[in-house]
Formats: sequence, C-alpha cells, structure tokens
Amino acid sequence: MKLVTAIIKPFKLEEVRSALTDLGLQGMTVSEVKGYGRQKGHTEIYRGAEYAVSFLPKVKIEVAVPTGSVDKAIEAIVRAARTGQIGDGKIFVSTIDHAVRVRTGETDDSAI
Amino acid sequence: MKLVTAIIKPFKLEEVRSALTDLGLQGMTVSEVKGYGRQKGHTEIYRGAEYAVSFLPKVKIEVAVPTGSVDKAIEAIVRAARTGQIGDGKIFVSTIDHAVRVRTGETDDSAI
Amino acid sequence: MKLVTAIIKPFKLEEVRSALTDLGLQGMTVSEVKGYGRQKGHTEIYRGAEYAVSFLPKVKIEVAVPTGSVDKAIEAIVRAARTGQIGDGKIFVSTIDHAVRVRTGETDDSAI
Amino acid sequence: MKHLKLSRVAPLAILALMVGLMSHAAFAQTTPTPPPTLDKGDTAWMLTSTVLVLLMIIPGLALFYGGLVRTKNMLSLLTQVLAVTCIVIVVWALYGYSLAFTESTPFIGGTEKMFLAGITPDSLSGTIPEYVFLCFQMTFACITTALVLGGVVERMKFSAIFLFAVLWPTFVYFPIAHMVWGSDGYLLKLGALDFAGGTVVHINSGVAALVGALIVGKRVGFGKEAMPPHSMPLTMVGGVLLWVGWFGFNAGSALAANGTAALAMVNTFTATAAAGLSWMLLEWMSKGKPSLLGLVSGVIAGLVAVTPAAGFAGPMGSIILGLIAGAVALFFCTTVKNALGYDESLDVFGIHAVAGVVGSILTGVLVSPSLGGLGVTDYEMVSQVWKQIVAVGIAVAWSAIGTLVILFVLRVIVGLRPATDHEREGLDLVDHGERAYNY
Amino acid sequence: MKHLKLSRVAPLAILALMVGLMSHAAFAQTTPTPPPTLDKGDTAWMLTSTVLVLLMIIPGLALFYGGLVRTKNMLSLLTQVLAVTCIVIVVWALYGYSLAFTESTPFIGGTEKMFLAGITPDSLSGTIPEYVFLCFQMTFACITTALVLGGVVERMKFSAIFLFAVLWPTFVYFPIAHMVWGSDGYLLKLGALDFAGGTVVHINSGVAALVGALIVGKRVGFGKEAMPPHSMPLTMVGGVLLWVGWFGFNAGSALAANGTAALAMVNTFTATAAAGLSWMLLEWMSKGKPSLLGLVSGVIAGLVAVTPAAGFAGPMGSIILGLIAGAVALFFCTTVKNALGYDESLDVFGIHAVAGVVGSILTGVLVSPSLGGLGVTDYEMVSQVWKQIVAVGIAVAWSAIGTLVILFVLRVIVGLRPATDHEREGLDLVDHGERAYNY
Amino acid sequence: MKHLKLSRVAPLAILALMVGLMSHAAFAQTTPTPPPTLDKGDTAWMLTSTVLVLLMIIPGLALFYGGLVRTKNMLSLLTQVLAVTCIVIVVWALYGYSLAFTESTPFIGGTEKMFLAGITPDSLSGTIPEYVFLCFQMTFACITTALVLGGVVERMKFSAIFLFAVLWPTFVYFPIAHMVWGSDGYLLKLGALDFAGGTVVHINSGVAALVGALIVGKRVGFGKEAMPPHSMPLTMVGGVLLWVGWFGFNAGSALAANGTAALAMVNTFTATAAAGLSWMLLEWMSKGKPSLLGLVSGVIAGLVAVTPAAGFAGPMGSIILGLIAGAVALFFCTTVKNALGYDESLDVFGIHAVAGVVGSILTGVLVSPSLGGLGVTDYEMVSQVWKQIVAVGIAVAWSAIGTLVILFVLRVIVGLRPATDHEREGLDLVDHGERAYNY
Ligand SMILES: Nc1ncnc2c1ncn2[C@@H]1O[C@H](COP(=O)(O)OP(=O)(O)O)[C@@H](O)[C@H]1O
Ligand SMILES: Nc1ncnc2c1ncn2[C@@H]1O[C@H](COP(=O)(O)OP(=O)(O)O)[C@@H](O)[C@H]1O
Ligand SMILES: Nc1ncnc2c1ncn2[C@@H]1O[C@H](COP(=O)(O)OP(=O)(O)O)[C@@H](O)[C@H]1O
Repeated sequence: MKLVTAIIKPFKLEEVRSALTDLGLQGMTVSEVKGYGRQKGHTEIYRGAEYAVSFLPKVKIEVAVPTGSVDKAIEAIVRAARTGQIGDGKIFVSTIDHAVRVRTGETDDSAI
Repeated sequence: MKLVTAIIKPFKLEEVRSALTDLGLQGMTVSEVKGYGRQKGHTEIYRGAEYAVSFLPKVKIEVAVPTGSVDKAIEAIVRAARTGQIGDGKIFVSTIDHAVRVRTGETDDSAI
Repeated sequence: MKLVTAIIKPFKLEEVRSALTDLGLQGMTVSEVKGYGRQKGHTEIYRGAEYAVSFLPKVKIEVAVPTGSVDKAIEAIVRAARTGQIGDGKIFVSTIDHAVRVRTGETDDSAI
Repeated sequence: MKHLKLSRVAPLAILALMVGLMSHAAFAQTTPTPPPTLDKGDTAWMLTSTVLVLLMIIPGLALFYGGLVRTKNMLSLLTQVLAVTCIVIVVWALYGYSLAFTESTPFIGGTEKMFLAGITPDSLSGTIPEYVFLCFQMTFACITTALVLGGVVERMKFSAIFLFAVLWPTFVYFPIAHMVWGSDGYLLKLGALDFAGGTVVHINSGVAALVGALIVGKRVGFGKEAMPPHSMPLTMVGGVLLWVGWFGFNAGSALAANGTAALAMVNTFTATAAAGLSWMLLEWMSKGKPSLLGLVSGVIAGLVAVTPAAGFAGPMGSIILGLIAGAVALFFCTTVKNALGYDESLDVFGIHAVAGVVGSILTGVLVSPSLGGLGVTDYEMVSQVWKQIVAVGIAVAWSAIGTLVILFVLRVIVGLRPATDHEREGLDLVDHGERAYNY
Repeated sequence: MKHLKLSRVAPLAILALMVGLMSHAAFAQTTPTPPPTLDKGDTAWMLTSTVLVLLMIIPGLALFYGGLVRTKNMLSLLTQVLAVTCIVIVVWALYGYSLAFTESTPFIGGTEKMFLAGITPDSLSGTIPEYVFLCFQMTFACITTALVLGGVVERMKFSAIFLFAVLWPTFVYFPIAHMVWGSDGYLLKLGALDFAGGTVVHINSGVAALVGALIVGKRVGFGKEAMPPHSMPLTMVGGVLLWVGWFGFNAGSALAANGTAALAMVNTFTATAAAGLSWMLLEWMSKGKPSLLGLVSGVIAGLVAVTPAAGFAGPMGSIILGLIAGAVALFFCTTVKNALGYDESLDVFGIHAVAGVVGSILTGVLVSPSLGGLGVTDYEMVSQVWKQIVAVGIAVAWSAIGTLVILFVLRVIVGLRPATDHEREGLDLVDHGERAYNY
Repeated sequence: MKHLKLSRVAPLAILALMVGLMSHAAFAQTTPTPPPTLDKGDTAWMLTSTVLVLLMIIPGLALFYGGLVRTKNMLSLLTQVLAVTCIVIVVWALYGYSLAFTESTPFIGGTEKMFLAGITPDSLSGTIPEYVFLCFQMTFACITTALVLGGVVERMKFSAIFLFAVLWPTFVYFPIAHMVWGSDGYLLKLGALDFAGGTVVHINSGVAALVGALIVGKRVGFGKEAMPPHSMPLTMVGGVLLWVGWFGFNAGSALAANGTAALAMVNTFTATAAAGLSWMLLEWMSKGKPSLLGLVSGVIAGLVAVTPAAGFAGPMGSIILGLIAGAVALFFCTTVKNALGYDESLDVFGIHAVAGVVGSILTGVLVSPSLGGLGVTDYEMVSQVWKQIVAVGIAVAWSAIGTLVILFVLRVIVGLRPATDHEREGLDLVDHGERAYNY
C-alpha cells in the first residue's frame, strides 16, 4: 500500500479529483498549502513597504492506494494537473505499513 | 519509530487527543483538511447556481510514536474517533527513519 | 530520496526557508498546523466560559531532498529554527519511493 | 424528556404569574402629545432616529450575535435576524401597529388601524407625521423580537423561528407595548417610568430568551466542547453599532429634537461608557485580564440600563447607573449563570433582562432632583421604586408565560430542534444550504 | 471573437433603439420647487440623507458585491467601487451637475454651472442650500455608476474601469438624469412617475451591467468551476446597509422632512420586507431551503421596485409591489438567467433592471387612490402605465447604446480584459499588488 | 537604552519648544454664538452629527486601524479603541468639558462645569441644547485620543494605554482645545482659521503618535518580517466609515443646518475624492500599480486636509487642496518615512499631521475670495498664512512635549512594552486572553 502525495495548482483540484475517481479510487484527503519552488512569487506593496511573497498557494492531495494502482494514479494526476507551465507541482510516493478504517476496524487494502 | 496519521471527524479531535495523552504520548500535530470518500457531501445553492460540494471538513492528526506503541495508539484513536457512521476516517501508519528535537538536538525515540 | 518534515514556530519560517535555499534546495511545501506538546497552551475566557487551548500554531515544512542531502538539511533547519525554548519543534525524516515533476514528467532526484 | 423540561420551567412561570397577579403598575413615557402642526426639525430627527434603530438590528445586532456563534451557524444567525425583521415589519403594518397603539382595552389595542387604514401623509402624531411615528415604533417591535433569538442560537429550526416571529410579537410584544405606551394602556396610567422601553424591549426579550433557552435545551456538546466566538471583530462591530444606533432609540424616544433628546443623548454616552469600564475593570481585577468581550458586554449592559432612565436621570446619575449595571450583569453572566448551568447562549437574559431590571428600578431613584434627575410630579422615591418593581413584575410574567405557550405550540406544530447530526453539521448547511465563508 | 460578441449584442441594441424611437415618455418627480427661504429641518434631513446615500455605496454596495466575489478578487472589487465613487464626485463637481441640472436642451443641460460656478452657501434649491441638493444628487450619480460594476466583476482591467467611470456618467447618466429631473428635461414634461430614480438609477445601471457582461464576456471557468460567494456575512452586511441607506435615497427624494418623506419611509419598509420574504418563501418552496442570499436579494429587489413608487403608493400597495418584485426577480435570476447562460455575475440586471421595470410600471397602477395611492392630477391608469412603459423604453435604449459604444471605445484604447493567467491569479495581485486577507 | 531613546527624541522636543515660544497664533472657529432660542432643525442636525462622529471612531477608526495590524493583535487594537472611547467620555463628563469650554485662563478653562454642574436640558449653546454641544465636542476628544494609538499599535501594554487615555486628554487635548475653541482661548483671539479641528485633532494626534512611536520603539521584527495588513476589507470599511462620519465632523462644525454646513459638506466630498485619486494615480505612475491602501490613505489625507478649510474654501479650491494633500502625504508615508526608518506603524503622523499641516496652511490661502473662498474680515493672504503657521507651531510644540512627558511617566509607573515573547505571541492573548478569530 502506498501513499501518493501530489502538490498541484489549486484550480486543478476538481480535475484531479475526477481523474482519480474515474480510476475507482474512492477516497482522498486534501489540504491547502503554500509552495516554494522555481515558480516565482510576487511583490506586494503596502504604503511604503514592499514585501516579496515567495510562497504560492497550492493544494496537497493525499491518496492511499493499493501498491498495484500507484502507476495509473500518478499518470492520472499528471494528466489532469499539467498545464505545462512552471509551478505545476510534484508527486511523491511513499510506503504505508498499515491502514485502518476507523468506522469498521477493517485494515490495509480493504480499509482504503 | 512510526508516524501514525489519523483522519477523523473534527468534533472528535478533543476526545482523540485525550485518548492519546492518556497513553503517555505527549505530542502530536494537527491540521485542518478536506476529505473525499464514501460519505457524501452536500449541495449549496447561490441564487441560480447549484454547487455540489464533495469535500467535507476533516482533521488530520499526525503523531510520531516508538514502534512498540503503534498498536495501542491505533486502538486508542479508533475507540475515541468512532461514531459508527460513514466518514469516521482512516488511520495510516508509515515509517520514520529519523527524528530530531529542534530545541535540544536529541534524536529518534528520545526526540518525540 | 527522503522527505524531511519539520514542525517549527511560525515566526521562524522565513529563516528556515532561506537556510534551506542557501543549501541549494529549491523547493518546499509549507502548511499551517496546530501543535500539541510539552509547550503549554493558554486559557481563553469568554464571558463566564474558560477554555484551555492546548494547541499552538506551528508551521510544517516538507522538503524532498536527495538522500545525500538529508543531514545538512536537518542541520540547517535546526540552526535556523532553534530558539532554545520549549516548543521549537521536531524534524522527521521518511523515505520517498518515487517522485515526479508534473510539468515535465521527470522523475526522482531530477524531479525535486 | 418533555416532562423534564416542563418541570424545569414551571417554577419560573409560577413566580412570574404571582408577580403579575399581585401588581398594580404604572408607566409614564414620552408618548406623543398632540399639538396640531408638523415640526420639520422634529421630523428630521425622527426620520433619522428610525434609520438608526434599524441600523441597530441590521447589521448591528446581527453582527453582535453572529460573531459570538460558531462558524457553522453564522449564516443561520444572520438569516434569522434579517428574516425576523422582515416578518415583524409586515405583521406590524398589517395589524401590529393597530393592536399596540389604538385605544380599546387596557391590555390590547383595537383593529381600527389594521392595514394602516386611515393614515395619510398628513396624519400627525404630535409634531411628526404618524407614518414616521409608526415606523419608529415598528423598529422597536423588530429589535425586541430579534433579541430573543440570542437565547436559542445554533439549535432551533428555521421553520420554528419563522413562525415564532409571527406569534411572539402578536401575543407578547404588542400587548406589553400597548399596556405601556397605548394611551389607555393599563400600565401607562399608573405612573411607572420607562423612557425608551426598558420594560417593553429589554426585560421582555431577556425573559423570553431565557424561557427559550430552557425549553429548547442546551446545544449539543455544551459544557464539553469549547464554543468560543468565531469572530470577535464582528461582535465588536455589531456591539458598537448597537451603541451608535441606540441614540436613535433613546434620544429618538423624546419624539422631538429638543432638550429632552439632548439629555437622553448625554446619558446614553455616560452610562454606557461607565458600564463598559465597570465590567472590564472588575473582570481585570477578578480574572487577571480585561477582555474585549467583557468591555462590549458592559457597553450593552449600560445601554440597556439607561434606556428607561435616559430622559429622567442626570449625566452623573447615569454614570452611577452604568457602574452598577456593568457590575451586576457581569456577576450574573459569569457567576450566577455558571452556577445554574443552563445554556442561555448569548446572555440576553444576563444582559438585557438583568441590566434592564437594574435600570428600571434605579430609574425610580435617579429621577430624583436631589440626585440630578429631572423629577416628576409628586415624586416620592419609595413609592416610585415600588411602581417600577410592579411594572417589571408584570412584564416578566407576561413575557415568560406567553413565550412558554408559544414554544409549546411550536414544538407540536413544527418541532423546535434539528436532529443532533444536523445540529453538529451546523444550521448554515442544514437549514439554508449555504456556507458563511469560502475563503 | 470580436465578431461573435457583436452579434450577440446586436439584437439587444436594436430592440432598445426601437423602443427608444417610438416612445414619448413623461416623468414627474419631486424636483425642487423654489420658495425663497431656507428651512433648517429640511436641510438637516437632506444633509443626513446625503450621508445615508454615501453609506449605501461605501461600504454598503462595496460589501454587498465584495462578499459575492471570490477571495482573490475581493480587494479589486472594493478598489473599483471606491475609485469609481471618487472619480464621479470629481466629474460631477467639474461638469456633471451642470450637464444634469441646468436648463438648456431637453436631452442634456448646459455648462453655466461647470466648476459649480455661481453657487454660494446662500444659494437655495427649494428650501435647502443648493450645495446640499447637488451633493445629494452627486451620490446618485456615484451609486449608479458603481452599480454597473456588478456585471463585469472579477475580469475587467482596472484601467478600463477607471476610464469607464469618466465616460459612462458623462454620456449615459448625466443625459438620462437631465431628461428625467432637469426642469426642461424631455421626460419630465411628459408625466411618467419616478419618485426616487427607478429609471435613472436602477434600470439604467442594470441594463448597462448586462451590456457589460455580454461585451466583456464570461469569467474564466464560468459554468465549470464553483464560484460561491467568499463571504456571505459581508454580503449580508452590505445588503442591509443598502437598506439602511436607502431611506436617504427614497425619503430623501422628498427633498424635505415632511409627510411625503414619511410615506416614502413606510413604503421603503413594507415593500422591502415583503420582497425579501417573497423571494425567500418561493425559494423555500421550490428548492427546499430558504437561503440568506435569496432573502438579501429579495430585499434589494424590493428596495429597487419601491424606488419609483415610494412617494406615490400606499403602504399596502407597497407590500403587494414587494411580493411581486421579489417573485419576478427570483424567477429572472434563476430560471431565465440559467437558460440564457450569460455571466451577468452579480445580477445587477436580474435585480436592478428587472425589479426596476416592475416598480416603474406598477407605480402607474399603485399611485391610484383606489389602491391606497396618493393619486396625481388627471390620473388615468392605462395612460399612466403607458407613460411608464415609454419612459422605461427610453432609459433602456439610451443606456444600452451608450454603454455599448463606450465599451467598444475602451476595448480599443486600453483593452477590457486581463490575460487569462492574470484573471486566474486574481485581480487583487495583478491589478493592485495586494491581497485582501493575510490571516 | 532609556538614554538612547531620550536622545532620539530630544531634537524633536526642542524644535517644538522653539516653535512654540516664538509664536503668537490666532484661531477663529465656528464657536457657538449665543442667540437665545432653540432651533429644532439645527438640533436635529447636531444630534445626527454627534452620532456620525461616534461612528467614525467605533467602528470606523477601530476597523481602519484593525485591518492594518496583524491577526494576533487585532482584538487588542479593537479593545484599545473602544476602551479609550469609554474612558475619554467619562473624563470629559467629569472635568474635561469644563477645562476645555469654560472661561478662565487663555490656556485652560475653569472648574465651574465639572461634573456638568449647572447644565439642564434647557441650557442652550447657540441654537442647540448645551447637552448636544458638549456631546458633539466629547466625540472630538475621543477620536483625537484614539487616533494616537495608531503610532504604537502591536507593542504597547494595555495598562499603559489605559492610563494614557486619562492623562493625554487632560494635559494635551483639553488645553489645546481650550486655546483654540474656548471663548477666552489664547489662540482663538489671534485670528488663525481652523473650521473643524485640523490643529486640535489631526496635527495634535499625529504629532503625539510620532512621539509615541519613537519613545515606545519599533515592533519586534520590524524591517525583517513582513507585516502586511491582515484584512484590507476591514481597513477599507473603516476608512470609508471615517468618510461617512466625517460629514458630522465637518458639516457638524457649522453647529447648524445651514449654508455653511452645506459648504462644508461639498468640500468634504470634493477634497476627499481628489486626494484619494491623487495618491492612487501617483502611486500608479511611480510603483506601477494603484493600490487600495493608497486610495484609502489618500481619502483620509483629503479628509484631514479639508478639515480646517471646510467652511472657508470653495469646492474647486478643495479639489486643489485634495490633490496637494494626497501627493504630499504619499511622499511622506513612503519616501520620507522609509528614509527615516522609524516605525510610526499606521502613519498617523504621515497622514494626519502632514495633511493636517498642509490643510491648515492652505486654509489661509484658499479662504481667499479670489480663489472661490468665503473670505474673512480684513483678509490678507501673507499675514493669514503666517497666523496659520504659528498656530500649527504651537500645537506641534504642546503636543510633542506633553506626550513626551506623559510617556516617560507611564514608563516609570507601569512600563510601556510587553516582554518580547509576549509581543511575539500577540497582544490579543497576552493582554486580553482572547483570540480575534476562531474559524
Ligand atoms: N523539494 C521539494 N519538496 C517539497 N515540495 C516541493 C519541492 N519542490 C517543489 N515543491 C512543491 O512543488 C511546487 C511546484 O514547484 P516549482 O519548482 O515551482 O515548479 P515545477 O514543479 O513546475 O518545477 C512548489 O510550489 C512546492 O509546493
Ligand atoms: N484512499 C484514501 N486516501 C486518503 N484519504 C482517504 C482515503 N479514503 C478516505 N480517506 C479519508 O477518509 C475520510 C473518510 O472516508 P469515507 O470513505 O468518507 O468514510 P469511511 O472512512 O467511514 O469509510 C475521507 O473524508 C478522506 O479524508
Ligand atoms: N510525537 C509527536 N508527533 C508529532 N508531532 C509532535 C510530536 N511531539 C511534538 N510534536 C510537534 O512538535 C511541537 C513542539 O513540541 P513540544 O513538545 O511543545 O516542544 P519541544 O519540541 O521543544 O520538546 C508540537 O507543538 C507538535 O506540533
């Protein structure tokens, strides 16, 4: 079982969500994050003071998938989230040792 | 050392926190997230426009624990967070290679 | 490839960011979280009602680094984030199996 | 469970009834006296005052209350306040004004001005157009009804609130307003003093809110979960808009732009400021920190307390009144309320009823010329204070019983509370299908 | 693409032109009659009314609109409303007042009062200082221009909006205001009724907003992405401040503190409350939930509809008017708009133009003494309604054509829209380099 | 460290003292002249004006300032503004009005009206009740004191602010108000012009804020951490409510509903709009983007600048005044302030003092009938401008020295700053035990 974590542009969330559900992945968890990377930020001016804002709003999607589904999940995310412009984001895959569904106590692949 | 990540219903946070501290786990990190899963969302209407809101507010708890404490941590979370209704959430366990306490530089089990 | 996750005091974010970029790490993802730990919270009073607020605002930094850079990343974070006072935070290191840059499809070390 | 709730409320109702039965109260208020010509200065001020009282409700009260609830019920609260305002306006125009302000019986007016029949732009009420007078009084009916909501926020179904906004004014507010302000009103003739509506508005709504809180019951999670205000800035803005608008309420109750209005204005400054400081300083001393919510609550307590006294007391008497009102309301909202353990969520009783009673009774004292007050004919302190107490008693009794009956009827017809799950999800989504914020 | 847009708008323009050409309209409004002395009561009320209309715009309209846009465009919207207000004030003082209110031609005034020449503190307009009259009218020009913004929010460059705020009043608002309110205005002499500016302000701005929405085009992502209001509390606050300020707008249009102002006040309560309830209840029945946005939208629709009628109809007629206006505007903003599929983002057309037309036409009916209205000399319902329709037609035509031409000119000079990427990032950062919130 | 701070402030104090010693200033303001009868139109307007000035402070100023601070100090700022208002109200009623407005010495009034002794609802001040006059003036004392807070936000202990709100009015505001407005005031007799309080309110508070900023020192992290406004929408709302309320401030300073009030109103529109546009356009040209904060700041600068001129200049002169004031204040708040590097956090000096000086001096020019002004007896431009400069000098000197002394006293008694850790955590939790937002 793997955890696929994707950091994407916020306005792509809806497309990525539906790409994942099209794959039959029925769950995911999303958070609002701020990203720093090659994509440059902007400058804000308040009266005299100029601030360089280097963090940009991004959305982080975490989806636990059976190991066998990792590749198509990645592919689906890339396809849905890509604009081709800098700042499109990253996907990280890591290993989940164990999963539990709180409601039923089911574990591992049947928990997700 | 393991990282136990639990996604739960927001109003259960306080109960889960005290269940964990009762186990002697003295630290955790919490974030507000939005979850997508079997639990259905709702529809919002603004003048003519109807929006299906599929993400629901959830809370993510991350707690680093010595490997030996994983099972009782899971058990405590499940007991405190369960309502028996759909959307109660998930627990994922993954491996931490290394941990550091910033203040003292202590590492691994003594850092958490 | 490793994921270094640091939970720090919010006002240290800027210093940690520049310490990391000084190392040549060009990307990171940041989220606002609430932390529970040894550092005690505070009490809020609203008319008659007193609430013990046990969670404190923290910032979580996630940075994916090539395995060889983990140690200097940790060191840089510790140096920048340390105030020596309780609540300075934690660093957790875990393993990333795989990374993808959405824009180009590049993978692993060249993706980050 | 129904049984349980009944038993909890019964003592209150009985007490109220007893007070009501034994009382012979009297009110004297600045009702319109009828000189025949329109005064444009008075009219200008009363148009303005009417707008100011509306500002108290929307957005004033809506924000004051709204900031104190949790995010998930913010929109519901705002909807309730605005809907109640709209409903009471229509009801007032259809029959409320007639029931409150035409002559008929000592307890309720007649039907001759239903649908505002017979009133034209030339009709006068004193020196101002009757249309202005009835609009001014309309806003009083609106705010009183809206105030009651504070006792039952975050847990009462919108359908029940909708009907409540029709029934409560009809059976509680209009009769009390008639008794106090109608020219043949039962209480008017007996000589208790209530300059701008301490009894009709504040004691009345405060008691109704308490009854509501007891009948509807506690919020799910009350006492276990933290329920801090979701936005103190909005509460502060709402609270100070109440103050700003209250000059229409109090100085407007002179129904003229004259020295009495001026006196009401200065008292509405001094009593309010003193009460705000009183609450804040006592809190500072007792809890270690002066809170914004305490300061704002004190300000409201001062406004409430000075309402019956505004045109009778002097500015220094008002400072004293404010200091006392702030202290008493603080004591009530913290110590007493915590001891009793009910969930009268936004302290309408603790502030409006409690400070209202303090103000009503002390009006009988502070009107004394020896204390800088204006005096009234044949003034005698003990008897005046007794009249004040009697008037308070009648208002408490009528409001408590009326509200009780209405809520039991509503529980039968539409039910009062949403399902626990719905309450937990929040009324914004459940009742209205919208969220307050989408940042 | 340009071609496409033209073809989309052409039918509307042609229709409007035809209506315009065939019409002979007439307006009668409470313009200042010239008795020679200053009345301080009237002056006090008109000073207050002017302040109230300003309150409608800032912060009223700014918040009402601002709450409805997405977070990333909140600051841009606020800037636009405030900048437009400032620009129109200056333009009004430089030449707008002269063009609107001096005698010259039936369609546009003269230049004799450019730079407010010749006016002194002693100059009177009726019983009030001319300075007050021109300030009161200034706020009308400001709000009308600001209202138009609601059609093009979140996607029009600030530079284009800046210039629009100079050109649109000059070529659209001042002429229409002159025709309706100028003592030699074309429409004034023909007898249509418009108490406080239903045609000049609401129909005019609503039509211009629709034209704007069509010419500027849909927001990126419209129909695909959810675009819920980012802060319903701010929208509610803005909406109710519109109501509060509207008493200056409507009762102030009596230009005196008298019975007519009082009538306008009571109608501005009853029609508004009825329209709010009408929208909310119909929505409750049809969609299952009564929404706050619906309630507030109904309130605005009621305010708009009662604007032309405020000094003519009776309070019960106004309730009927409100019920109808709420229902029609709801139907338009949901069913009709969804069917047509354009992105007239904040429903300025759907509320202001639609309810404005309802109000303008029904004013011809409700003025009837048999319906509780005040009547006008030689009143005859059918002919009066026809005059109302004609006046509406002219306003629609002038506004549509004028706005169309101005937008085409602006598209050539500075362009109307930001780059898609910029629009996606949000106008706050792109146009103004600031963010609304930094929590 | 104490030493260091002293040395930083010494030059300013000395400069101020010198200016003070060499000057012989004169002020003429619309003080109440005593005709014997009450005018209800005037009274209606002055009741309204008083409410409008209160609206400027709460919620106006509170939100304008509050939006600009960081989230963690929002509640603290709101508490400070409201508490200061309450304190000054009480102090004013106890002895402030007497010290400012009874005859005694040229520099400070007497004690005969302490506790408002001898004033009744029948007492008149000109054509209005004295109670109204003293309430109107009370709000001026409140806002001036609250304005000073802008210099020291986010880093001054609440206990120090609490005491400041008693001492500063007593030793700085009341004397200056007496000199300028007291019938035997030193400056009143000498002929400088100040219609609505440019010197007493704006220059005075601006200078005090600068002294405060220098003495209290920079915020922790100033210049290193970004400190953007936490809510520009609240700042915008607060700023425009200042504008809305300022009509009470300026047009109310006519103390009557007459042509002078009308003139003040039109000027308060034109100068303000021009200044807003001036700041915004210059910023657009120089920085590439027109910001909302710039527009709002320009609006405030315009309001400040027109305050002394409102009843003297003509509307076109006011436009010029606004253009200049916006430009000068922009230059000061960006270029000059950045060069000097102090943390006068919310630019009270940069806007209120700077634009106040511009307005005060140019009032001497714009009053000229040849420039559309009203003129004054024996007007001669050079000498009038000199009088204006002298008056400014005295106000600057008195305010700087008085504030300096008070802050040193407070530092000794209670200390001025919280611990660094506390400041970092935010004053909301540390001083008040509450958080502003719990979304
Ligand atoms: N090393 C990293 N660790 C964690 N997150 C990263 C890392 N590098 C980039 N990110 C995230 O990915 C986002 C996009 O990265 P960026 O370098 O701007 O563009 P791109 O992915 O197109 O190269 C960043 O905003 C940040 O949130
Ligand atoms: N595959 C997944 N990956 C990550 N998070 C998930 C996944 N499936 C569910 N979740 C999270 O768990 C929450 C609850 O899941 P849901 O399917 O609604 O109910 P239940 O856990 O009772 O089956 C979701 O809202 C989401 O946040
Ligand atoms: N076991 C843990 N798992 C996850 N996060 C933790 C854990 N312990 C502490 N933290 C995080 O680290 C923060 C700092 O911890 P704390 O115990 O207060 O101070 P210190 O790190 O100085 O010992 C906490 O607020 C919390 O966010």
